[in-house]
Order: sequence, then C-alpha cells, then structure tokens
Amino acid sequence: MINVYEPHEWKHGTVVAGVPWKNPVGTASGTFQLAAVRDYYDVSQMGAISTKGVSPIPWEGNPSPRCAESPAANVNAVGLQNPGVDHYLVDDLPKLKAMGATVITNVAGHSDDDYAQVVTKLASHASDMLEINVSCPNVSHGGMSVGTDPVALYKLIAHLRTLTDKPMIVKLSPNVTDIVSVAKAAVDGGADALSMINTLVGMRFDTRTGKPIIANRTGGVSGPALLPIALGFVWRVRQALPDIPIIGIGGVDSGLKALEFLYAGANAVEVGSAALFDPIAPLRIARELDDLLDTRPQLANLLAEGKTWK
Amino acid sequence: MINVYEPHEWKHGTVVAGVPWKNPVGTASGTFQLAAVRDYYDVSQMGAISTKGVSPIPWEGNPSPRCAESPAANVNAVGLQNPGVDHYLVDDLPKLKAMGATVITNVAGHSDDDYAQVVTKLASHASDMLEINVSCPNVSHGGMSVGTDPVALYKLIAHLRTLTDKPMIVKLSPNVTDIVSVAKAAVDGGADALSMINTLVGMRFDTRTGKPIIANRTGGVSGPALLPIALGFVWRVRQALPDIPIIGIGGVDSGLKALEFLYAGANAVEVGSAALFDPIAPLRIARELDDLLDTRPQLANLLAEGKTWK
Amino acid sequence: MTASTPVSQPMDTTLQADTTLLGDVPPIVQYALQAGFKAPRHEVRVHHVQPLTDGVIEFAIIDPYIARHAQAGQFINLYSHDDMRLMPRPFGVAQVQGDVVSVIFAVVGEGTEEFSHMRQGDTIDVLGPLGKPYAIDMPAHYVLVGGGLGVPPLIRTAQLLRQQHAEHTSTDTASRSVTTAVLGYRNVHFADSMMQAYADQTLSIDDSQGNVIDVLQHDIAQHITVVTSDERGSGHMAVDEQGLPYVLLSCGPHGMMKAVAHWAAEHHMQCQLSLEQRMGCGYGTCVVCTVDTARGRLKVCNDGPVFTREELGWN
Amino acid sequence: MTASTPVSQPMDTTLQADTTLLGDVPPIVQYALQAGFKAPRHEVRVHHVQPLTDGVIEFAIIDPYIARHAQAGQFINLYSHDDMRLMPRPFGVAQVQGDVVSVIFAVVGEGTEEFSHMRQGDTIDVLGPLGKPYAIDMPAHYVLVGGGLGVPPLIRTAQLLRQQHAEHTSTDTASRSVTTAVLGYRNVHFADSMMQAYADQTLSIDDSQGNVIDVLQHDIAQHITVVTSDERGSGHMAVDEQGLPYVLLSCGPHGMMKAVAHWAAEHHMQCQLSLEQRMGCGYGTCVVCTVDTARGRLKVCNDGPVFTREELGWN
Ligand SMILES: Cc1cc2nc3c(=O)[nH]c(=O)nc-3n(C[C@H](O)[C@H](O)[C@H](O)COP(=O)(O)OP(=O)(O)OC[C@H]3O[C@@H](n4cnc5c(N)ncnc54)[C@H](O)[C@@H]3O)c2cc1C
Ligand SMILES: Cc1cc2nc3c(=O)[nH]c(=O)nc-3n(C[C@H](O)[C@H](O)[C@H](O)COP(=O)(O)OP(=O)(O)OC[C@H]3O[C@@H](n4cnc5c(N)ncnc54)[C@H](O)[C@@H]3O)c2cc1C
Ligand SMILES: Cc1cc2nc3c(=O)[nH]c(=O)nc-3n(C[C@H](O)[C@H](O)[C@H](O)COP(=O)(O)O)c2cc1C
Ligand SMILES: Cc1cc2nc3c(=O)[nH]c(=O)nc-3n(C[C@H](O)[C@H](O)[C@H](O)COP(=O)(O)O)c2cc1C
Ligand code: FES
Ligand code: FES
Repeated sequence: MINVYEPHEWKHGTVVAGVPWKNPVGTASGTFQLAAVRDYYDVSQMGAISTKGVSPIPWEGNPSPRCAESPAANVNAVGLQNPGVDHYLVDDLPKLKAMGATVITNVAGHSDDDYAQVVTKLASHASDMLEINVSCPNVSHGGMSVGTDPVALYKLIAHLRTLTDKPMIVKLSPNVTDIVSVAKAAVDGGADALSMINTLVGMRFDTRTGKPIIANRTGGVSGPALLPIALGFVWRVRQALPDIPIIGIGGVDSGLKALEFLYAGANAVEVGSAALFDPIAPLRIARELDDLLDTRPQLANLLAEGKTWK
Repeated sequence: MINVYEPHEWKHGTVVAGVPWKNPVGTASGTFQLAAVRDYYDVSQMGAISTKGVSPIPWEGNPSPRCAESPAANVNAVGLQNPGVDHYLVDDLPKLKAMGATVITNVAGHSDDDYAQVVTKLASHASDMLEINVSCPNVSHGGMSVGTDPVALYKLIAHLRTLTDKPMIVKLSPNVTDIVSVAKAAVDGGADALSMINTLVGMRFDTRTGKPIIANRTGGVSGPALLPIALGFVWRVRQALPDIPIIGIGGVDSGLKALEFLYAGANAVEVGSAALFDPIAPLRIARELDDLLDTRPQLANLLAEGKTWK
Repeated sequence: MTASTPVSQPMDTTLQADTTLLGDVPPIVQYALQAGFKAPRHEVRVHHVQPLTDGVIEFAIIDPYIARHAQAGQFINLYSHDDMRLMPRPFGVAQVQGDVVSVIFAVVGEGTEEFSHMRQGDTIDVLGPLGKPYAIDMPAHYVLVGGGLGVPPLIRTAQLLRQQHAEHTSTDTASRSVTTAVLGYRNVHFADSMMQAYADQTLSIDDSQGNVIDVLQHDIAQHITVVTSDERGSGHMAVDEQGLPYVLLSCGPHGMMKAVAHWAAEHHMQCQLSLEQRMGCGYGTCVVCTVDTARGRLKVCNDGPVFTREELGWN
Repeated sequence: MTASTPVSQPMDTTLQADTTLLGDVPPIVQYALQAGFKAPRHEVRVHHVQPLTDGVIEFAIIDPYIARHAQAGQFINLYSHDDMRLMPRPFGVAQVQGDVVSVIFAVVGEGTEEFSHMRQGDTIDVLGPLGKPYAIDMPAHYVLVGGGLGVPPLIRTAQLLRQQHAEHTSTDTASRSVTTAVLGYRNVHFADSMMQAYADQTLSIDDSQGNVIDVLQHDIAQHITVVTSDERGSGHMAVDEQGLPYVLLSCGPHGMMKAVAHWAAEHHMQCQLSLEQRMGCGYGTCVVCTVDTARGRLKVCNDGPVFTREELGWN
C-alpha cells in the first residue's frame, strides 16, 4: 500500500499547454471543495486542481435530491451551485495558490456573456489555466447546449480567446454525435487544450413510487461505468487532432486506468467520482501512476516534454 | 428463488405495436443464438426473441479479439457476423416459430439497399416483427451512421415502409446529440415502434502493450453500466412522443430494472448482456417482472392494453 | 519536469495533536494522523451484527479512531464490498464502547441488506466521523426527541452528555446537564434500553399510542417555566425546575422534526435538528446533499447534518 | 393478455436422461435437469485452493453435475463475486475426483487474482461443462502435447482415457488405447505428478532444456511406422509399435500448437488442437470468440475449443 502522506519526489511530471504539472493527475471539476479536502491530504501535491464551476454571480443549483446510485456509477444534478466568481477570487483561488497548487479554474455560464464575464475577471488573477465547461448536462440554458453545437462553440471560444492570455482548456460533452467536429471547433476557436469527458445524461427511477429519484429528473452519469466511453472519445479525438493537449476524464480510480488514458492519447487525466468515495483517491492514483511510469520510460519521456503520442 | 423451469401462467402480457407478447421481456439482438440457448430454457416463454442482425448475404464480422471487459460492462465488436437472410429463413426463423416464439427479426445493412433486400425477403415470412438496426457502432458503412442522421433515417424508413406490412421497430443509437429528432424521423418515416438503446462506442487498452484490446479497436459498450443512460433516453423520447411504443434496452439484469424502464415510459424491454453471463437470465427477469407487476395493478392494466404511460 | 514539495500541514490545527492512536489503527490511518490529516476511508473489522427488531440491525465495528472522535450526532459512511454500489451509506453513530463503534440501521435497500448479512470478523470500509455535531457544551436540560431510525445518534448524544456529567460531577455540581429522551417508534421500542443507560429519563411511545408531540405535551410541558433572558436579549427562554435552560435536540422523520421544531418555538426552547439527505460523498466535496436554509443552500453532510431551528426557518 | 405454454423440451435428447443427480446439486440445477435442460450458471462451494508453483493455482470446487459431465478438453466458466467483473473466466477442467472438479490457472489479471485468494467453503458461480471435447473414442495411441497452462485439460483427457482403459480391460485388450504425455513448461514441472497418475508415459521439458517438439522428435518419432491407410483412402497414417494409430491432442500457446500441428502433419498423425479466445459468454450465444477456419469463422467456445488440424488449416 502506498503511503500518500509521506513526502514524495515526483518522478514523472508533465507540461500541459505550457503549464507544468507535478504529475499527470488532476482533480476533476465539481468533485473538489478545498474546505473539505484540505483536511485529508496536501492538495498542492496534485498535478492540478480543477475547481468547481465558477459563474459570474452566485448560483444556487438544483433542488434536492441531487443524486442517485447506479451500477459502477453515480448520477448527479448539482446544477453548478457555487458562490460566484467574486467569492472565488478572494477565497479558494488565493488559498490554493498559497498552498502551491497548480489551479485550473472551471468556468460556468448560462450564456456567452456569462462565460465572458468570468474569463475577464480571471484574466488578471493567479489561476494557472481555465477550463471552459460547455458540457454540463444539468443547467437549462448554456452549459451542454453550447458544447454540442460546433458553430456556437467556435464563436464562444473565439470570443473568450480575445479576453485572456491564460491557457484555455475546453471541456467537451460526450452527449454528441460527432465529438471530432466539436473538438475541432474548440481548437479552431483558440482552445489550448481539451478535457473530456463531462458526464453523460442519465437518470434512475424509484421502483416504489415510479418517479425519478433526482429532483431535476435527469442528471449526469459519472464513475467507473464511463471509463470505456471516455477512452473511446479521447482516442478518436487524438486520431483526428495529433497535437492538441488532451486531459482524459471518466472513471479513473487507479493508476492503471490513468495509464489507459495516456495510451489512448491523453496528456494527463482528472479524477472525479473516485474522490467522492475516498477523499485521498486522487493523490493515491497520482502516486500509483508515478510508479507505473517507471517501467514505461518511452511514455514517461514524452510526458516529461509535454508531448502527445499516438 | 424463482424456478424458471416450472410451467408458468403469465399474468402480465402486453401488446407491442399490435403484436401480443406473453410478457414484456424480450431477448436483445446479438445476445441470442437459438442453437446455444435452446439447451438452457424454453425460449418460447420469452415475451419476444430478437434475433442476431440478419444481412442480405453472409457477413463474417470483425477479426478477433472481439471483446473486452469494463466496470459493470463489456465492450464488443462482433461486427454483425451472421449467415445471411437466406440461411435465417430456412433455419432459425422456422425453428423459432415452430417452438411458439414471438420473433423479432433484427435487420442489418451496410446501405439502404441492404436493408431493403432483407426487409423484402422477410415480408412474406413468419417473423412477427422487424427491428431495423440503424445503430450498430461496429460496422464501417451503414449501421450507426444512418441512425445518427435524421434525414437519412427518415428516407430509409419511409422506403422500407413501402416494402413490408410487418410491424417495424427502429433501433436507435445512443451516440447522438439529439435522440428526439432521430426518434421523430423514424416515426415520421413509418416506424411502428422504437427500441433503444444500442451500445455506446467505447474501448479498453491493454496496459502491458498500450494497444487497444479489441482488434477493431473501438467496440460497443453494453451491460449494467448503460442502465441510467438508457433510462434517460427512453424517458426523453417518451416525453416527446407520448404514443409510440418503446422497447427499453440497456443494462436490464433484474425484474426491478425492467420495471424502471416501464416507469421511464417503455412498453417492454429487451435483455442483452445479462444473458451472456447467465443463459437463463432473460427468463428469470421476465418471471421477476411478472411478480412485481402483481403489486402495481395500474401499470399492469396499461401494459395489458399495450398502452404507453408517463 | 520533477517537482518536490514537502507535505504541508492542514489548516485545522485541532487535528495535529492526535497521534496517540498510532498503534491501534490501520496503517493508512496512522500515516494520516502522523502527517496531521483526518483519517481517509479505511478498512476495519466487524465486531458484531445483531438484529434489534424486524429489519432493524445493530452493526458494530472495531475502530479506535472513530471511537475516540465521534461527537454528538455525527455520522459515518459505510461502503459496500460490491463496486456496483459505490456510494456511501451514512449512519449516525449510536454508541461507543471502548474501541467498538455501533450504528443502528433499518434494512431498506441493497446496501443495508448486504451489511445485515455480515458477521464478526468480516471487513468493511468506513469514513468518519463526519458532520457538524449537536452543540452540547452549554449546561442545560437536553430533551432528545428521536423518531424511528433517528434515535441512534441521540443515544450517542446521551452517552456524551453522561460522560460530561461524570467529568463535571466532582467539581461543579451547579453546571450539570440533565437529559430527557423522548422516543417515538413505529411499533417495537427497540432502542429504549440503550437510551436508558445514559439518559436521566427515557420516555417512549409508538404509533399505536400516539406520537412524540403527545409525550412532549404530556410529560415536559408542565415542567417548563418561561423566563426572560436578559443576557441574550432574545426575549423568552424555557427553563426546568432546577432553572436549567431547555435545549431540544431532534432527529427523525422530516414531518416529525417540523412538528417538534414548531413545538419548541411555541415553548421558547432552543432547538437543533439533524437532517437526512441523499449524499454523494458525505464529507463536503460534491455539494450534492443540500438543504435550503436561511443562510442559503447548505450541505447536510458538513454544514450539518445538525441545524438550528432558526437556520432552517422552521417556526 | 395472458398466455400459457407448457415448458417444452430441448432438442438435445442426450440431456434428458440425467435426473440421477437431483439430490446433490443446487435447486436451480435440479430444476433444470428435471425439465430436461442443461444446468445454468449456479453457485457451488470451493473445495480447496492450492498453489502449485509461483502464480499457478489448483482451484477445486464441489460440483457433482460438472464432475459427471466434463468430457476431455471441456472447460467451465468461473465468475467473479465483484460485479465490476461480469465476464466469464473460462478454464479447462483439469481433474475430477468424485464430486470435486479442479482447474489449474495462472494468476494473470483481476479475476484470477480474486479466485486465488478464495478458500475452502467460499462460494463461487460456475457454468459448464462447455465446449466441444477432444474426440477420444477411437482406440489409438494418444500423444497429449501440452504447454504451460494448456496442460490442465490434457490431464482430464488422460484421466478419461484411463477410465476407458479400465472399462475395456477385461473384455477387449486389443482395442486398449495408450497415452503418452509430452509436456512443456516455462520452469517448474508443476503438472507432471498429476499427469503420471493417468498417462502411460509422461515426458516433460522446460524452457531451459528445450521444447515439446524436441521431445516429440527425440522420444516419439523413432516409434512411428507409417502405414498406408486403405480403409480411409487418405494415404499415410502413423501407427505405433502395437499398430495403434497415433492421435495427437494438443493444448498450449498458439505458437507451440502451430509447430505441433506442423510436426503432426509431417508425421502423418491425426491432430486435434484446443484454442483460446476472449469470450463474451462461453456457451455460444454472443459470437465473440471466433477463429478463422477452413469452414469459416467459427466460435471457439462451442464449435471448439477443439479443432482438427485440417479445420484450422495448420499444415
Ligand atoms: C446523515 C445521515 C445519517 C443517517 N443515519 C441513519 C441511521 O442512523 N440509521 C438508519 O437506518 N439510517 C440512517 N440514514 C439513512 C441511511 O443512510 C439510508 O437508509 C441508507 O443509506 C440506505 O442504503 P441502502 O443501500 O440500503 O439503500 P439504497 O436505496 O440501495 O441506496 C441507494 C443510495 O441511496 C442512498 N439513500 C437511500 N435512502 C437514503 C436516505 N434515507 N438518506 C440518505 N441516503 C439514502 C444510499 O445512501 C445510497 O447512496 C442516515 C442518513 C443520513 C444522510
Ligand atoms: C477455453 C479456454 C480455456 C482456458 N483454460 C485455461 C486454463 O486451464 N488455465 C489457465 O490458466 N487459463 C486458461 N484459459 C485462460 C483464462 O481464461 C484467462 O487467463 C483468464 O480468463 C484471465 O482472467 P483474469 O480475470 O485473471 O484476467 P483479466 O485480464 O482481468 O480478464 C479480463 C477479461 O479478459 C479475458 N481474458 C484475459 N486473458 C484471457 C485469455 N488468455 N484467454 C481468454 N480470455 C482471457 C477474461 O476472461 C476476462 O473476460 C483458458 C481460456 C479459454 C478461452
Ligand atoms: C458531483 C459532481 C459535480 C460535477 N460538477 C462539475 C462542474 O462543476 N464542472 C465540470 O466541468 N464538471 C463537473 N462534473 C463532471 C466531472 O468533472 C467529470 O467530468 C465527470 O464526473 C467524469 O469523471 P469521473 O468519472 O471521474 O467522475 C461534476 C461531476 C460530479 C460527479
Ligand atoms: C455481443 C453483442 C452483440 C450485439 N449484436 C447486436 C446486433 O446484431 N443487432 C443489434 O441491434 N444490437 C446488437 N447488440 C446490442 C444489444 O442488442 C443491446 O442493444 C445492447 O447490448 C444494450 O443492452 P444490454 O445492456 O442489455 O446488453 C449486441 C450486443 C452485444 C453485447
Ligand atoms: S454529500 Fe458531498 S457535499 Fe455533502
Ligand atoms: S463466447 Fe459467446 S459465442 Fe463464444
């Protein structure tokens, strides 16, 4: 068993869109709240921390219940509850930077203007990267709809590009017919990297009442069940776009599964649901991967240079 | 434990697009080979038998290996290997009918003309229903591509409609941005029912070699992992199309999960992967559901009339 | 690129002292404590599993860490062995005896079904203790109002009040708290004997006899004197015959707690209520478990599960 | 709509007779047999789990049904307790002793890892016996050529040949078959002693010494006489010194079997080979496990796993 608390000299760091990561494993947006997680491990040890989606004003999210269980998965409909960008800029962001974390600010919006406001406010602050979430299935406007329409997405990203010099990751939705055209639109618009996948739309029913378990009715499916689907998306985009940095997300709960994403063509991964089931899972996975890469020098060398591979 | 071998008087039959089913549980296409299954249980007891996809000429499918495991799922790329419609008409079909089974012939094609040939040949034979598979992710032409384009789908179904009077089910792909527009295209083209979902595209990698496990590289994900996703698709289509019969497919491995599909708006279900892991699973599920419906008389009454509900 | 940063310490300095348990807990917990962090999810042994009544199980684990830390009304997450069921199952800590921590649960679904079949010596994963506890520092007459499977965390609360009692007894008799338990059951009074071990008085009722409000009305109301609380300037305050302020702590079905909060408001009692909500993580990272409060949408798992009547706006 | 149809009988009439096991097998198997069907997936107890050498495990279950039915070269599916791992794990039946059925496997992944930690009395789900067996009815000199984890199903084959031998011995000495085992290992000769219990002769070799072709060449070739087989009109046929026709049965790594098939062809021996392929179901319903043969793409699980050299076109 790995002791994640013992000081560790990371052996296999990487560079994503020019930003150095201590290791190729980040936390996934919406599954990391600093105030809760900092009591469990030194979060600055992660490759990067992707924050909860940040909106221009505080959002209260969806009514409860917000989640349901499913085989090897959970279904959630938080609806991007967050205290807004102003709060974020004086609270989580400075705290994370003070701890030495590499920070990815996940940006949420109901409209192009929402995204623009948040990106503008962040431009002059210490966030290392931005992750534009155009793929949340749990908000009624914006969110996923932008992420499923290449034309709208191109327009949005091209506009945001004019507002910031920060490395900009676009987080893609799996709820699409043709991921490659969406990915290309994001890259053409000026994305520096892609992260994928966000959750798949899904739901469960209470077999006593016959009603949906989640108040919002549908939610987003995450967890190990997503793994093969997410790998398929990453691989297909990597075939089409050999050079864009890709962060693989979906069902990573071990170093071996993180490794699968690297083989699929990802430059790094983010860990979501696994952290819900054990607070220290992201760091454990980072450590497992660090050891697995010892025996794969070729892959480790490419990673160290922040290159992609096929 | 239910004894599936004991003679059983089905309490809760249904009617799907005018065709009586002994119970609302069928087998899903590609997971039922008569020659193998008949040794394990009386297949005529199922609500319906959906056969392996039938093509105009024998197809040899994809090279091996054709499957990989994944959490609560399997990934397969059989590629519709089958001995062709002529063989089907003299072998499986008459045998199934002689046993008293309600038969759904799953129709496969690489082109509109392929589908038309099979439908034409079947028109004068004893198959009770046709299930047009426009959603197989594992063939390079036709297959899924038709099922993700509403315009092409409408055209295909409208043409097939002129070739047969048999109740025609269109089997939808989950690999789409907007299932409702695809579903509407199928119904507008003349579909009598919809079945959903086929498999989601996915893949796994061998962490020793770094290569995809499946020879075809990507495959279709099936099994319990699909459940919430499939329920979400059925529910959304049911909201949009209150009257079309829907057969729910994806991750059904118990009577309770079949029941969830009925609550989501399905008129019946098909059982796929569960049969791979236990030959008698489909019949067990049918029996479990038959008992569960005893305590849900309202639902059972609607079912008996072949109605849909919300 | 190679980076090295020494493991930094968490902000919560209260965690740092506790390195006394190092010998008795699983290595991962030892390492966490040594580094000054909370224990992560860890594997422990089952001590016993015992049915209390139909479908209600007492489930005990050996966990010195949780035993030492579980405060009033806190809960722990139990996890299934079957990865088809990944989500946490939260249960209020019911009792601590030495290193043995017990919870009491109703078998309602797949997870509780699985746990109910476990036996002594089996292993199970656990995280906790979790959640904001009942505030029981103030000397008071605590009225513990529990309904059904809301009773267990109140047993632990009574146990801690009894411990405070024992610690204070020699030095400061004036500030001793008093505990009255008011318990409502569907039928079998399965937790009375446990509660009696700690509470000064245990009153209980089941559905065939009435409900907890009947008990409060019949057995508590007459002992209340309402005084004017100058100190706080908050107007009226209920005290008992010894002059101890009444504080009502409740856990149980939503409807019962609303009625209890209402009753407490009418009788000028402070009132803290412990809520339930479906949870994604149980430790505050997913924002799945919210409840609407006067302070906005808060997380039941670590802004609660205990909230005041005022926070909930239950008047 | 209500429909009722009596349970019809399966086509395979050989199944119908076997209702003698009714008392010893799980109810679901009893019911299946009574109704004239094959046993579905069912739960049995583990009899023992024993390491034979590093990472190679003998795993035995108590299963009277499989014990009675397992033919030469057939396999069984074992299933994980963890529903994250739904797929079947196929293993050749290695030995049957009374009601105890054993397999021998290498720990290579998650499933075999899990099984290797099981202990006597644990439960496990199983399906089988599955697959088309080696044809061993003809009196012959059977040369069983196994490599590594391909050896186990050949042990069962030798066991059945020995049983035939025992049954024939009193009446018909002329038609007694002879069994020579030729086994190749990476290092430890873990299965020799088991094979010796049944085979007339057991020759083995490991990678440091050479390979099975070396053994065939050195110890078998010189005993071969090639005769003209008029009866079949198929030209030449290898017979041993007693005039028994040689039949080569092989199971092992792909490369080894190809070499063996080639050697057999050169020496005019009949040759049957048992293949491996990733399986979705193991019983013939999913068409996942195919191999390309002269008769087209066939299913390893129930068109095989045993194929003739001619079917495979391995010349
Ligand atoms: C803070 C807290 C303390 C609790 N303490 C107790 C206790 O002491 N005794 C007791 O019997 N029960 C208690 N519960 C309820 C208990 O958590 C659920 O009954 C249990 O999780 C059901 O699990 P299951 O696998 O049997 O049900 P399933 O329906 O199979 O569970 C599926 C999912 O839904 C969740 N879920 C189902 N019912 C509830 C519920 N009522 N509340 C929250 N989540 C639910 C499960 O945790 C799981 O994630 C408490 C709940 C909370 C939030
Ligand atoms: C007919 C047949 C008979 C076999 N007999 C034996 C035997 O007697 N002894 C023995 O050690 N092995 C045997 N094997 C191989 C054995 O099935 C695999 O080693 C085993 O399934 C690996 O399981 P795992 O969970 O440890 O590996 P994992 O890699 O975790 O398995 C993942 C999936 O891949 C499949 N898989 C992995 N390796 C193989 C393989 N080599 N062949 C087929 N499927 C595989 C598994 O069944 C499972 O579905 C046989 C295979 C077949 C097809
Ligand atoms: C509770 C929860 C909340 C989430 N919130 C966000 C969010 O705010 N922004 C975002 O981009 N993704 C969000 N996600 C999606 C995850 O970041 C991730 O893409 C997804 O869960 C798949 O990864 P996993 O299988 O590792 O969980 C959320 C996921 C969960 C489970
Ligand atoms: C091995 C395999 C082969 C399949 N072949 C077909 C097919 O020929 N035609 C078809 O429409 N669907 C095919 N499917 C899809 C299933 O019918 C079903 O839609 C899917 O597996 C989801 O259901 P499940 O989760 O119950 O398996 C196949 C699925 C599997 C696992
Ligand atoms: S359950 Fe995750 S924040 Fe409360
Ligand atoms: S494994 Fe399913 S047909 Fe062979």
